[in-house]
Parts: sequence; C-alpha cells; structure tokens
Amino acid sequence: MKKITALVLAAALLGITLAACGDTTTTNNDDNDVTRTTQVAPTPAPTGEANHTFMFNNVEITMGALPDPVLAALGPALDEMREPNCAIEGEDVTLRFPGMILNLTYPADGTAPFIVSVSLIDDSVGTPEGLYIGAPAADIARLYGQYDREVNGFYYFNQGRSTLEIAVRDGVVVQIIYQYLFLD
Amino acid sequence: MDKLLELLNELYPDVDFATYDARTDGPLIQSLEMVELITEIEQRFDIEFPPSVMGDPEHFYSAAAIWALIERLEDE
Amino acid sequence: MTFISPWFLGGLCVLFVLYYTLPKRAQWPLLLLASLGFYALAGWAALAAMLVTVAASYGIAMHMSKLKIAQKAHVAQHRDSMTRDERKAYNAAQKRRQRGWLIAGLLFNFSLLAAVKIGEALARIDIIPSMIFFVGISYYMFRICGYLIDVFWGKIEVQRNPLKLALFTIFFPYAMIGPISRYHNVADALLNEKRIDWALFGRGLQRMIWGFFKVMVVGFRLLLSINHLRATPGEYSGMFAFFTMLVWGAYLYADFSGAIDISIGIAMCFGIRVEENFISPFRARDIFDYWRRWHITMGTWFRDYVFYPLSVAKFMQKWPTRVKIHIATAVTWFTTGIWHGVAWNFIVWGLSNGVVIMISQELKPLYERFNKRFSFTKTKVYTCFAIVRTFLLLTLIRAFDIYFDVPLTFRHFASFITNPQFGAFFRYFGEHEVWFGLAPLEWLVAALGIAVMIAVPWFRKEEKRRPPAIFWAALVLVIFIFGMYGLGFDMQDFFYMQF
Amino acid sequence: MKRILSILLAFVFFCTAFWAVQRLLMPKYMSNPFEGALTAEYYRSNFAHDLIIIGSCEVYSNISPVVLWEEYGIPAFIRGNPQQLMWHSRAMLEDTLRHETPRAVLLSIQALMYPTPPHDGEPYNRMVFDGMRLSLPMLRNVRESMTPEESMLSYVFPLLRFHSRWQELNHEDLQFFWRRDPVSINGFVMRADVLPSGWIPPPAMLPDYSFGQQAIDALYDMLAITQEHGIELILFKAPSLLPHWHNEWDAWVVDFAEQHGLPYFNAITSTDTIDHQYHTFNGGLNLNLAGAERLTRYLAPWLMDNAPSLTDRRGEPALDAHWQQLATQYRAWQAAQEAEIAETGRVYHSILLRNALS
Repeated sequence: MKKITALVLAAALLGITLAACGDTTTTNNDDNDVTRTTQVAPTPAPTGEANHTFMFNNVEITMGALPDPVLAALGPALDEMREPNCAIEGEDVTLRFPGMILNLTYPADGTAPFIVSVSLIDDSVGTPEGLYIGAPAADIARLYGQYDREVNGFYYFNQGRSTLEIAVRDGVVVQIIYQYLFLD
Repeated sequence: MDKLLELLNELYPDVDFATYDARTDGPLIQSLEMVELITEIEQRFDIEFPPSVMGDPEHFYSAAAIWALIERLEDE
Repeated sequence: MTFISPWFLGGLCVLFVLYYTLPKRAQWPLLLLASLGFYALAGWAALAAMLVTVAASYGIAMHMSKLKIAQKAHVAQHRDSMTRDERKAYNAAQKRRQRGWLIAGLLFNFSLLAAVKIGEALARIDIIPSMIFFVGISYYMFRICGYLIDVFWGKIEVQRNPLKLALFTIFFPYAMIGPISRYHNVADALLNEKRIDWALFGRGLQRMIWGFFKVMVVGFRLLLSINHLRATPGEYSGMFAFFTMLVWGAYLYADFSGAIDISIGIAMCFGIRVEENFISPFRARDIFDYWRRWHITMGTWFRDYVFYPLSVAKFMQKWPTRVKIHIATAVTWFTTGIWHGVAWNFIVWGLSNGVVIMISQELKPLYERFNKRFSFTKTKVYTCFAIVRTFLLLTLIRAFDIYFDVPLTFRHFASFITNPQFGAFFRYFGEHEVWFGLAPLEWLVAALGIAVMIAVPWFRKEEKRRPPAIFWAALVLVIFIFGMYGLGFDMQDFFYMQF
Repeated sequence: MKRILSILLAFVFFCTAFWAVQRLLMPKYMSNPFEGALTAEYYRSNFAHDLIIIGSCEVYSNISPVVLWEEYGIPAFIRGNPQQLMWHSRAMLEDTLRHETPRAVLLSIQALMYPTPPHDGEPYNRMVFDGMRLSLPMLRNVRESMTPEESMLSYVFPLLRFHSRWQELNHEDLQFFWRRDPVSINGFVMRADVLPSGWIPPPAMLPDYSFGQQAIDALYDMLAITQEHGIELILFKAPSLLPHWHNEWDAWVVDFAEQHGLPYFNAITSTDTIDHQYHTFNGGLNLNLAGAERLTRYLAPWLMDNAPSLTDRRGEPALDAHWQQLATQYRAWQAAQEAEIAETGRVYHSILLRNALS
C-alpha cells in the first residue's frame, strides 16, 4: 500500500507544480510620449493614494475632482477660454487666475466633468510644499525627494492617478504643472 | 426463488409478483425503495451487489429478472 | 464564453468540412486535436493538469482491468478446487486491491483539480460573475472519475487507447460547460466513423442557434441588470431582493441551458448524441422532479457515484434504511455544494437542497395518504400550485449563488417579512428612467425572450411540427440585432455634438 | 427537395433582411454629426480633380474649392474628417487613388502631433471608414487604425457594431434609408458665422517634441505613394491658434520638406492677413467663410508657383459646367447662412446644406 501512496503523492506534486506555472500576464507599460494637449508622463499604475492637490489661497484643487465646487470657491476668473475642438468631443475650458491657469473638461458622453490640470504662471503662487517658478533646481530634491521619471529636465512625481511635472532650465524651475491622467 | 417472492411481498403487500412486470404494469420500485430492496437481498442471500446495478432498471423489472441477477452473483 | 467569438465559429465551420471530407478514420483524431486546441485556450496549466489526469486515470484503469481479468482467470481455473467461502474471500481480497487503486486514482485526480482551482483563485482576485466559468475546468473531472468507477464496477470495458479516453474526457463542445456524459453513452458515437446525416446536422444547427439566442439575447441582457443589483446588495432588500432572485433564476437558466444547447447542438452536428441537461425545469412539481429537469447529468452523476454506493456501503448497514438514506443524501448534497466551489454560499446551497429533500422524503408517506384521500390533488389547479410552490422554493435556494455571502442572503430572506418595501418597489419603476441598469425597452426584449425561451420547448416536439428553416434565419437575425455583444454595449456615449 | 428549397428560401431571406437591417441601423450622419458623411461625399463627385486636399477640420473648413476654381482654375476636392489622424489621411489618399490620379495633393500635417488618438479613437475611426467603400487598402488601414477593443468584422459588417442602435431609431434613419444628401461642397463645410478668439492660454513647454512613430510612418507612406504615382505632395499647416503648434514641431516639418524637396506652406507664419477677430467661427480653432476665402486667395498663387503641375483649367466646357453648378450651391448656402445670422445671430438650421438648398 505504501508504494501506491508514495506514487500518488509524487504525481500530485508534479501536478501542482504544473498548475503553479500557469501563464502570468506580464504588464507592459509602453512608454509612449504624448504631446502637451493630453498628458505627458506615461500612464503609471494608479496607486491607492489620493491625487495631487494644489492649494490656491486656501481653496483645495484636487486633480480629477468635480470643477463646480472649486470654481464657486475660487470666484470669477480673470480670463476664460471655451474650446470646442473641431470634432464631437465635449468642451475644454481654460481659466486664468492670478498666477495660475486651471484647465477643466466637460466630456461629450455626459459623464462627470473633471479638473484636468493646474499650471503655475509666475512666482506669485507656490506649491503646498513651497516650490515656485524661479526656485533653484536643488529645491526639488529637498522638497519632493526622488522623482518617478525624468525626461530632458522635466521631473515627474506620480501620486494616485495624477502627476506633478516640474521643468528645469539652466538650473532654475521654469514650469510647474499638476495633471490628472484621465486617459489611462 | 420463493425466499425472494416472500421478501417482495413483505415490501409490497398488494402486488402479485408472480405476474408483475414493470415493463408492462409501469414502474413500481422507486429509487429509494431500491436501496431497501438491495440491502435486504444482500443480507438474506449473502451476496454483494455492485452499485452500478442500481442505476439501470433492466435488472429489476420483474421477480424472475431479480432472481436471475441473484443467481449470477452467487456463483461469482 | 469562448463559444461567442467569430474565431470559434469560423474554426467550427472548417472543422465540420474537414470532419465530413477527410477519410473516416481521421474523424475522431480530428476531434481530439480540436479539443486540445480549444482546451489550451483555458490556459496551459489547465491543459497540463487535464492531460496528467487522463494519463494517470488511463494507467489505473488498465491496471484495474488487468487485475480483474487475472481474478476471473484464477477463479475459472480453480473453480472446482476452491470452496465457495475460499472463492468469496479471494474475490473480496482482489476487490480490495482494485478498490485501493481506484481510491488512489480518485485522490490523485481531485488533488490535481484542487491545485488548479487554488492556483486559479490566487491568480484572479475578482470573482467571475458567470457561474459557468467558475466550474469550467472541473467538468472533465466528473467524466474521468465516472469512467474510473465504471471500470472498477465492471460496468464498461476499459478503453485501451489513451487518446480515445482523452477525447471522451475533453470533447470540446462539452469540455467547459457539460453536459456530464457517461462513457457508455457517448463513447461509440464519439469514436465510430460517420457519414453526414443532414437531418441531424440541421437539427444540430437549430439547437445551436437556439442556445445562442438564449445566451446572447436573454442571458447577457439580464446579466447587466444582475451586476447592477449585485453591486449594492445591501440597498436592494425586501421586494427588490426577491426581484433580484427572480431575475437571477431567469438569467441562470438562459445562460446555462443556452450554453448547454450550444454544446449539444455542436455535438449533434458531428453526429454525436449527448444527454439532455435541461428539460423545462420551471414545470417541476416537486424538488425531486426539479432535479430530474435542471442540470440532469450532474444530479444523476452524484446519485450514481455518491448516493447509491454510499447507501449500500458496508459501514452504513448498521443504521436503519431511513437513516442511511438521510446520511447519504446529506453527504451527496454537501459534495455537490463543495464541487461548485470551496465557499460558504455553495456549501449552504448544497445542504439546503439536501435538507429540503430529506424533509420531503420523510413526509412522503404523509403526502401519499393525503393524495389518496383528497381527489382534488389530481386536478390542474393543484399541479399549478405544486409548480409555483417548487419554483418559489428553488428560487430561494438558488439565491445563495447570487451574493456569495450567506448572512446577507439570510438577511434578505428576513427582509421579505420585516420590510418588504412593496410600495417603494412599484414606485421605483415610475421614478426611474433606467430600471436596475436596463432601459425599459431592454426589459421588454428580455421579457419577450424569457417568454419565448420557456413557452417554446420546441425541440421536445415530434419531427413534423418543427419550425421551418425561415424561423431559424429570423432567429439568427434577432440574435444579430438584439444580442448583447461587441462595442455597442455602452452605446449611449456615442454621438453627442453640442452646437 | 422541399427541404432544400426551404433552406434556400431562408438563406435568401436572411441575406436581404440582414442587409436591410444593417442599412437601417447604420448611423446616417445626416444631421448630428454630419461630418461622418464627409468620406462618402467624394463618391458623388466627377473624379476630375487636379488637387486633392487631405486633412482634419484644418482643411475642410479653411480652404474654399469654389474660390480655387473661380479665381485660379484649380479643380479641387477636400477629403477631410474630424480629428483625421495621419494614418486616416493615408487611408483617404489610397482610397482616392482607386478613383483618380490628381496632379497634386495638399496634405495637412497638424495631425503629426497626435502619436495616438487624443481621446476615445473609436468614434473617429468609425466616421472615417464607415463611408469608405470596401477595398483591400481600406481594410489594411482599418486594421492599423483600430483601437484594441474593435474588431475588423464590425467594419465589414457594420451591423455588428451598430446593432444596439435599435433603441435610438428616428425618422431620419427611415428618411435616409436609400439616399444621402450632400453635407459639403467638394468636401468644404461652410461656416459664415463669427466667434472672435479671446484669451489664448500660454502654451506649456514639452519634455519631448518628437512625433509618434505611427504618424511619421504614415507620412513617409504618403510620400512614397505620391512619388510612385508622380503626384506633387505639398505640406500644409492651417493658421489655427489652437491647439498650439510648437516651433520645434514646425522645424521638424520644414526639415522633412527640404529633405524631400516638398513645398511647405505654414499659414501661421506665411500670412498675416488672417485676423482671428473676424475670420473664425470657434474662437481661433477654424476659419469661417470669410477667413477661408481670404486664406485660399493667399494660398492659391503660392500653389501655382510651387506646384507647376497645377494650371488654370477654366475654359474647359465640362469643368466649367460642373463647377458652375457647385458655385450656385455654394452661394445659396452662403445666402442661407447669412440670412440666419441676420435673423438669429448664429448658424444652426442652415449649417446643413440640404436645409439651405431646399
């Protein structure tokens, strides 16, 4: 009887190993660079945490959030542009506030509108962590630590389904943009 | 054979097994009574039924058929 | 469901042509090749596990039959020199050895199945809504274990060619979905050489179209609503929960019996008759009748290979018959539940079926006296009452499959009484544009589909009253239009342009 | 025998019913959004064009074929679609060459900036290919443009894609079951209204200004095709303020043009006559009628200089008659739009050519 049980156990082990080597799907994030009008950083796997939030005279602007409450809190914009692109997609709205440009999208299929991006224009406004246009490049590492990705002097810090893009030229921060990555 | 008839009458008093034939008179032994019948036969005739017999009714449609099955199993 | 893909259907047409044009002896190898290819789609692990199982079972079956032949030869040779008792003792010893091998085979197969299932569960965290996939890989286990036990019982001749055994185990139409065929029922048809029988081929196509209609027009449409109702189970209690159970019953029947129709239809096109798995189950008068109409081949499998052997087994003989039957029923339904999945809701589902059956068995004599005394039980009204009673009973039992959460299901049962929300339920339809995830028009199509599905068990009818070919052409068109498939699933976001 | 007859009958019934239901459920693109009908407009033309203009709304709203003919004698057709990407343009070019071989092709290169569809690509793929006649090049282009969840079969049998439109059927689906009305004049979509451009947000710097490989490959394919057929390829960039056209992108195109000896007309820099306070109907994205005619009057002489194959063909009776008819429709459309603007201040009813002509 012992011979049989030994045989059975061996065969079972063989079976289990075979089962374990089932095809594991490899995740390939193709690193396609997308131009400005959409989003730049490649689509990181959405981490559990919340998206980036920018504070503009104590109004919380979270990437991907509903625009209406934020717009109500911010009050009237200095400039506004509603851009219905030449096709059937919804409407992109860009608003200018002192030192900041806010970009929103109202999708055509009637799904909820969301905040697409916040770009800082000048040093009159800074990020919650204290970075501003014109700050020395060293501040980035000091305030934000290790970046997730770097392309030609553009540093990306991913958080949730959003990314913070900081551009450096000649050792000085020249562009700071928060983006919601709605396309992945 | 009469021991078998005696057993069948015990279980089904109001059926005359001498002439009864399930193929003509309609099915009688339900699957549950089948269990009872088989265990009784096994005890009284000291034989062992392979369970596969239970599934197919062609062994149990009449007393004669049951007896033939018992004889076959006895001399195995 | 891999049946619903142009590649599958295209491949099938090619296979039909090859099957009936190639030389006859190439027929069953062709089916085996197709089945192996189809099975590989379920993943290499599943295919490997299955092949190992078939090989092991083949070896064990051959060994058992060798022992049996040696036993018969020995008995025949020493017929006169051995007394009846000696012969009985010898037979018993031989039987024990063969049983040892049988148990080894079964143990090996089930441990392999468990490995594949556990591996599968780990790899895929979210639960697949359609129950069919959940049990897919283990259908072949029924067939191969049934074969092993039949060989042990000497009910069938052992299959000497392992490839033929493999074909029986994973013949692609019933590999994933069933029905769970028995070796002696399908082996000959599977393996013999056939000329094309146009009538059967035609009826096979019709059966497939009927299956696709049930799955794609009714099943998938109801699944949308089920997913909606299941997304927030807490919210939909009382009448809403009951409505969910009704929709679930209709969905499961459409999806499951439709898939079975497709697999039976394909087999018919190859000239192979496979057992029926559903015979208008909503007309069942009692729970026994129900389980002779719903998923028949599973019910009979558990009856023949678990219930009967258990009820006549030696160690059971010390109890009275009534107790034996109850124990056997409980064990049978427990294993049925476990086989569906190692999860509480399936076990509770299995056991509740067992309990109801035990109670009915207990009350059987009472019923019989009641039926004899009151003649009205023969009337049409009473049978309708019995049908409705059985339908409701099974709808409740089936509810355990919906939420995968036993306490929640019981809370819903309680809410039927505590707060049925009748008013809220009927008001819901007035207040909402979309009812439980489906537009009213979609519900209309679903309702018509269900009516046609249940009212027309046409293929039960005799030959002459069959619908003409044009009916089937129209039905295919209906599938193309109202079937739920392709990108069109979420159409509403397609064309909006603001001026 | 009866059995075979009934099967045959069933098969014939199925084919006709399938075809009819498919025709019924296909979106007709006759009103909202009518741009979906632009691809099919070409099959209504006389296939006698010297210049084929290919691109997105950067061409079909910005260049007026009637002005090109009446003032310069260039018979042109615009093969455009909304958000027409570079590989869509290649499909258009290959489809055109199945019907005629023009002398020159004016190609809008703005779509180079999109390595992948900027948003859900499927509706745009449908609009480009639904109107296109079935052919091998068309199927090849469909396969290259398809988004992952689309299937080739749904392009050969559109019913597989639009079958769930049975809930949205309206009178238009019946009205246009057989015929289709024109929605453009040789591919030109007229918008006479004005919406001056306001504040334009400053463009953001990009980490990388290189174009997507699929778009570049499509451009090289078109270059090869035009060279093979002896067609002059001319690159074109419309003067739209949005989306921003970075100088680095333009440098790449200029370099590509010089490398292959192709004329390149960038309307942003080459002309200061476009004033986005009067010449746009959507705040600087596309030109309105006035803007288009002004741009055409600036572009045409440049074309005559840089594309020697284009000559003034006025005076040929067949062409004169054909374009005479197109010009009258053009004026009727313009009159209807201007009347509606005078009355309501915007263009809505008369945006559809059939409303203007009826």
